[in-house]
Amino acid sequence: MHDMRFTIPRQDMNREAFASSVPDFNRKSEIMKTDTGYKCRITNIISLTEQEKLFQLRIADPQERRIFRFKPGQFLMLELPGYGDVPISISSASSNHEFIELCIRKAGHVTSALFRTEPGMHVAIRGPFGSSFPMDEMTGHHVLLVAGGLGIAPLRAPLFWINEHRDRFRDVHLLYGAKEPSQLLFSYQFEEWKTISHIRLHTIVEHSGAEWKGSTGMITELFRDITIDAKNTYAIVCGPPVMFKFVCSHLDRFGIPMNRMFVSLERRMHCGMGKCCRCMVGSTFTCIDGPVFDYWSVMNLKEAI
Amino acid sequence: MKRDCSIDIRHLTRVEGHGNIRITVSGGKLLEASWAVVETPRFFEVMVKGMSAERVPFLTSRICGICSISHALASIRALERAMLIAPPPAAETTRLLAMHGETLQSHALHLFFLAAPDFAGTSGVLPLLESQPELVRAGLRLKELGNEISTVTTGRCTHPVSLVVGGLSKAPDKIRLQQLLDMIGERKSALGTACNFFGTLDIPRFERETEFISLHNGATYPFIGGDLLSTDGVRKEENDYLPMTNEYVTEFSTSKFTRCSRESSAAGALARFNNNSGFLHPEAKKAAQKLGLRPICHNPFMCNIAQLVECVHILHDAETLIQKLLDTDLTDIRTPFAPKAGTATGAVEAPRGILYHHMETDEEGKVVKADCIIPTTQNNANIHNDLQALARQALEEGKNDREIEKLAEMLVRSYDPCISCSVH
Amino acid sequence: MKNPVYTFEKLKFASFEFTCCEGCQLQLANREASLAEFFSLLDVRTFREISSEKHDDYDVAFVEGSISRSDEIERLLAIRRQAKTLVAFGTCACFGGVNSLKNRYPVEECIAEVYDGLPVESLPVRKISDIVKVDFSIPGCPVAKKEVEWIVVNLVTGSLATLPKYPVCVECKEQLNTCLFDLGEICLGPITRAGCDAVCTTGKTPCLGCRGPADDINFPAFLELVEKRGLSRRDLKEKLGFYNAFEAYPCP
Amino acid sequence: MIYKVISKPEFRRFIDALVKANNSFGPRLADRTADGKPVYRFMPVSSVDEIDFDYTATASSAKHFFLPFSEELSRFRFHGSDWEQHSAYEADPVVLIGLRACDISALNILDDVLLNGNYPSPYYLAKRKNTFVIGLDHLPLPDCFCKSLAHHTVSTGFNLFCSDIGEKYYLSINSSKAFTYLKEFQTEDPSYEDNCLLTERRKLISDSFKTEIDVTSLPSILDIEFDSPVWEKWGSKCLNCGTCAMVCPTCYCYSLEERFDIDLKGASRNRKLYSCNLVDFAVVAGGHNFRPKNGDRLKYRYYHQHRGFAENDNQQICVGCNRCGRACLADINPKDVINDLRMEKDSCMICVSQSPGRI
Ligand SMILES: Cc1cc2nc3c(=O)[nH]c(=O)nc-3n(C[C@H](O)[C@H](O)[C@H](O)COP(=O)(O)OP(=O)(O)OC[C@H]3O[C@@H](n4cnc5c(N)ncnc54)[C@H](O)[C@@H]3O)c2cc1C
Ligand code: SF4
Ligand code: SF4
Ligand code: SF4
Repeated sequence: MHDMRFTIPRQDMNREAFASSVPDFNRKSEIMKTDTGYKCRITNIISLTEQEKLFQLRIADPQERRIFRFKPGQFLMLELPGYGDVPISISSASSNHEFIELCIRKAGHVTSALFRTEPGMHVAIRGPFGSSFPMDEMTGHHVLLVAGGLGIAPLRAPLFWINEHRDRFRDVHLLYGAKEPSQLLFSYQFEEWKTISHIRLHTIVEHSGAEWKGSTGMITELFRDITIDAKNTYAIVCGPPVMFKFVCSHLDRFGIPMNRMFVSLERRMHCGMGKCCRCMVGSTFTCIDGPVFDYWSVMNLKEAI
Repeated sequence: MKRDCSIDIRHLTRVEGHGNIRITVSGGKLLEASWAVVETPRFFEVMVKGMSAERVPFLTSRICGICSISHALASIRALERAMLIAPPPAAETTRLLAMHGETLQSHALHLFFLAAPDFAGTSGVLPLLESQPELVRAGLRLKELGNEISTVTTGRCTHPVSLVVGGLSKAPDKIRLQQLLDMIGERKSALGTACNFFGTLDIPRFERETEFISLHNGATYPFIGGDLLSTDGVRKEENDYLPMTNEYVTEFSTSKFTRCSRESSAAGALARFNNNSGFLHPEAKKAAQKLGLRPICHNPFMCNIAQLVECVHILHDAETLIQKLLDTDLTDIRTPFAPKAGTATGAVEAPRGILYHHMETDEEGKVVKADCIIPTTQNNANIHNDLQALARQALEEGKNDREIEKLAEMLVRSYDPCISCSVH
Repeated sequence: MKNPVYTFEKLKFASFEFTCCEGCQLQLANREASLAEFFSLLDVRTFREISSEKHDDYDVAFVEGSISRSDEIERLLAIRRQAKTLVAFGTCACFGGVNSLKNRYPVEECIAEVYDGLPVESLPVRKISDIVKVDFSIPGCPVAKKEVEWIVVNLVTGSLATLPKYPVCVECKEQLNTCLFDLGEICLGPITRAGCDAVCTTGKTPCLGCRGPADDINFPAFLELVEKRGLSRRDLKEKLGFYNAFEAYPCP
Repeated sequence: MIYKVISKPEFRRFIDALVKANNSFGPRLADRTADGKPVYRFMPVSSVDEIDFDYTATASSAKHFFLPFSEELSRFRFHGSDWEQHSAYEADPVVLIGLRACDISALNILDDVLLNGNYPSPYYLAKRKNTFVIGLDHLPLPDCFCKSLAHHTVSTGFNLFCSDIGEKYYLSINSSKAFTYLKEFQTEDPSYEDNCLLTERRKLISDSFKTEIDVTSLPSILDIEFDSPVWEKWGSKCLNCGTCAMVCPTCYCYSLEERFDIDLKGASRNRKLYSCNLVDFAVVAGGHNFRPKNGDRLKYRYYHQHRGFAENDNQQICVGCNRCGRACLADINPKDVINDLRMEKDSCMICVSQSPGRI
């Protein structure tokens, strides 16, 4: 016998109801898309090398476009429907509210599928997620940016920032290393960085042909060319784990305090929200506590490198 | 009219396994009409040696991907009889239901995927899907139902998981049994569509007097166990299967041949029907009448019709069986047993006909000797003889090469041979 | 093809069978509700079991069964020459399957026992990868159509096609089953690759390892488990040998 | 919270009414092990008679009612040259009967992780909100150690909690829904005697624990012992089968997967519960595995369970039900591993410590 008096009423969970039903609802997920992404149109795709492409995206909905804001160093989850989503650092200026640029390397199945897309198609983004470079804290100091290979991608956002607020910073060095000259990304922007942003750019490659006039060797060799005012310098290091291990220990020897060196860690990520536990390093989430960490924290993390 | 003709079909399509047809006519004279099985032997009788009884049904079910339930049950029946184990009634009912699922699935596969394209003049079911979508959909719905019955009763539709010596390892879920009942009710209409299609077909007219052998228990339409009965009047007890088969090897075929009272005999849906038509469900009897099938029918092409009639029987009988299971509490499903030395035969009616597994166990319950006689093995000689008669008749009727070739293919397919199974 | 956003090509598909029960090919005709969609992903060039069409211009070949005769080797080599992607389809193809049980006896003894010494050709059973390079394996006895669908979709869409790397226990726990070890049986679930939805253990029969070893299994720990529970070594051997899938892990 | 007592027959009537009017799950005897021990499971129930109120503990936790082993998070439909994404959070109401105190604590911990963190999960919330949780106290099994983690009692996170005080159940009513339903049945305010019986019952439960784990400063011990040989020792036993995480009431790690539909007209994003014990959990693009060895992975599970992660304010998330220990085929259980680690730690302390009291 069914007694309807004891039937539990169903509570529907549309987004509004959800927002009002979580007790201490955090502002973050109110303004951020965490489960259903912002739809974006691919407006342009620039081939940088065989392995890397720069994707320019525009959030389709004007309302959503107004909401989306990020800080240099943050990343987003880029979704290609049917294929999956991958964490990608935002490579454009945080002041650019019209377009988002992502520099992507073909690494596996989602990124390969992305390489088959064309302008006009739609992708989705969730985020932005994660910590950022402390641009305000760096104000009034020298800045040393060190990038290895694709590590230049997350550095573009702070570079844009520095350019826009150039007067707030003292000397800015960018040390950039790659395997071969052809793999130096964004070389078309080098002049702009040097002359307009007044950034001292030093490049180095591991292997080169006769036409390469610059230095060859490991990136740490570039430290010979520059003098560092260790007490007043902030450093940002991005690149493969082996690279930043070497670079950071160099910088340590120069005397840059560990908590003024910043690195960006990469792990496999499935959610970006500290739920799936895929990106754990020690007891820290790369996705919410990172990806930007100061070197002191990284030293204290288990299995970080 | 004197004519030459040479038909050489290697690896006949739309059958399970590899077989060749060869017909050679020279100067109007039939030189050769043969059916040769060229499947690679796997030696299951050797494989089971030394295997523990409880593992055997899992091995023997791999003799055939279509009738794996029959093989598992034949082994189980042989072993249970050899070691004197009586499975609980609920397990017996479930097993019979599982057989129904397999037979329905197999018949639907044969009728719609393998045979129907011949009548409709297409190369396979995929083009047929475009030209006669309603028909194919009906077939798919019946096949899906068969698979679902097998899955609910045995855990998986091919290579059953819960059929074990002593009963069942797991009882079917009552919620799913109830869903099955609804599914059967809803899919009877597909059966109607099928009957309408096959009722209008032009079944080739060809008859050759044949000895039909099947199970017979004198009470129900037979599927698991019973006496062995031939239309020539031979009747034997289940363990006494050798005089019914007299298996022998030939040089042109890796499958063996059998014979009983004549030079060859036939097993399968038509044999079951010819020996047991009185035990069919009334609805199935009605269908048989409408489709013009009467015992004893000697036209092998009518095997397709007999299969369809059996589908009608199965759908109705399955309803009864499910209701019976729903009315029991399904807790007593497995009889524990101690290994024992013994010898026995398990005979079941696989979709393609009577299937014998004969097993001998030692005190530890390990198999020391096994013999499996497969329906297609029993049909091989008959197919061979039918082919010769058919070729002769076709020549007399003045059919051309293409027509003869097609008829020959259709004849072999009508037996629904399970070739890889016959060479096991 | 059908997807409006991306463009895909149908797979130029062929299916072949060698020494086996053809149960895996039969699975291709299962899951009837999505059968039409499934076949519309394929441009079937050869598929003897269901179609009379025969063409030799396929790209993807599903090869079912193990190899036990010289003419099979010839046919297989020809398939390898044509196929861009050769998929070992089912346990027999991937590991040899139950057919390998015959290898315990000399071939002559088998023939004598079954064919009264008639000259029948038979070689010791081998898996496909013993003879040609295999690009992808879909294990299972029989294969799970759901997994096959997924892999075919991935082949068409250029997505990653991978098998689970973890063992059957994960899926068995998802089904909330009582562990067969607790019921006093040896189950190969802890060392067998998942992907079958633990269908055997859900039917309360032990996993016999038809999908082969999972990635990086801890075989010594598994042997210790059997030992510690006082279960029969003979039973373990029978199970490990059933599909020949644990060839690489000899049991002392 | 409102407290009432209810006679057992009346309680059964109440449960029966709930069960008949809702999609309900309760503990039932599922199997018996080879040595005759009962195995319980949360299974669908359609009448009160099917529920085993005297059950001990279920083999698998009730986690999957809130975090299904696999779940579709959202769908894409392709149309024109475009697509639409839909995410549905809906859940149907479910009555869950017989959760133990530690099981409910586990839900509270999942709440912390999945609702109270930075990014609350609507999927989880929908299920949590639509589940009517009825708790039931019990005497611990010999290997339960929830008392060590203070999870043998629970004060939030349920609709109704029932303590067996002999002839009656002592009800802690924690939701208006439960209160409204109970109005239709005969309940009484607890008498002095009832309160005494409850205290006795609680004391009995508390005194019945046979397994204890010293968890003081465990988080820091885990940090210090990150490179301890203890991990390799236990790791070499581990089968990597993921069973522990699957049955655990608080393990929530997952993986995401996206699939095209077979007709290619849509795609789905699915979540599947995963485990840090599984071999490829820490593999990154490029194929590098950050935790290549059994010991590394086993350690991670203990690290997560007993040290806790940021999302959970670095609190231990193990509730001490010992489901993982019971289910583990390799006989790895929290008590032994932690004691081993502690021994390691204590012996170190003995050698390095200057404190005279230590020697
Ligand atoms: C914070 C952050 C920022 C990043 N920023 C950028 C950026 O700006 N640009 C950029 O190009 N990249 C960036 N990455 C890296 C990028 O996320 C990866 O390259 C990307 O996830 C690869 O995805 P994929 O699907 O193409 O590769 P996948 O196919 O997922 O993975 C490639 C490799 O991973 C392994 N793998 C994949 N699936 C599995 C599985 N199921 N089991 C086991 N192993 C598996 C395989 O070894 C495979 O070779 C960033 C990563 C992080 C964490
Ligand atoms: S029954 Fe087998 S697969 Fe399931 S948990 Fe136990 S060992 Fe693993
Ligand atoms: S449970 Fe084991 S034997 Fe059964 S299908 Fe899965 S892998 Fe194969
Ligand atoms: S880690 Fe083990 S004891 Fe702790 S909550 Fe999970 S299953 Fe229970």
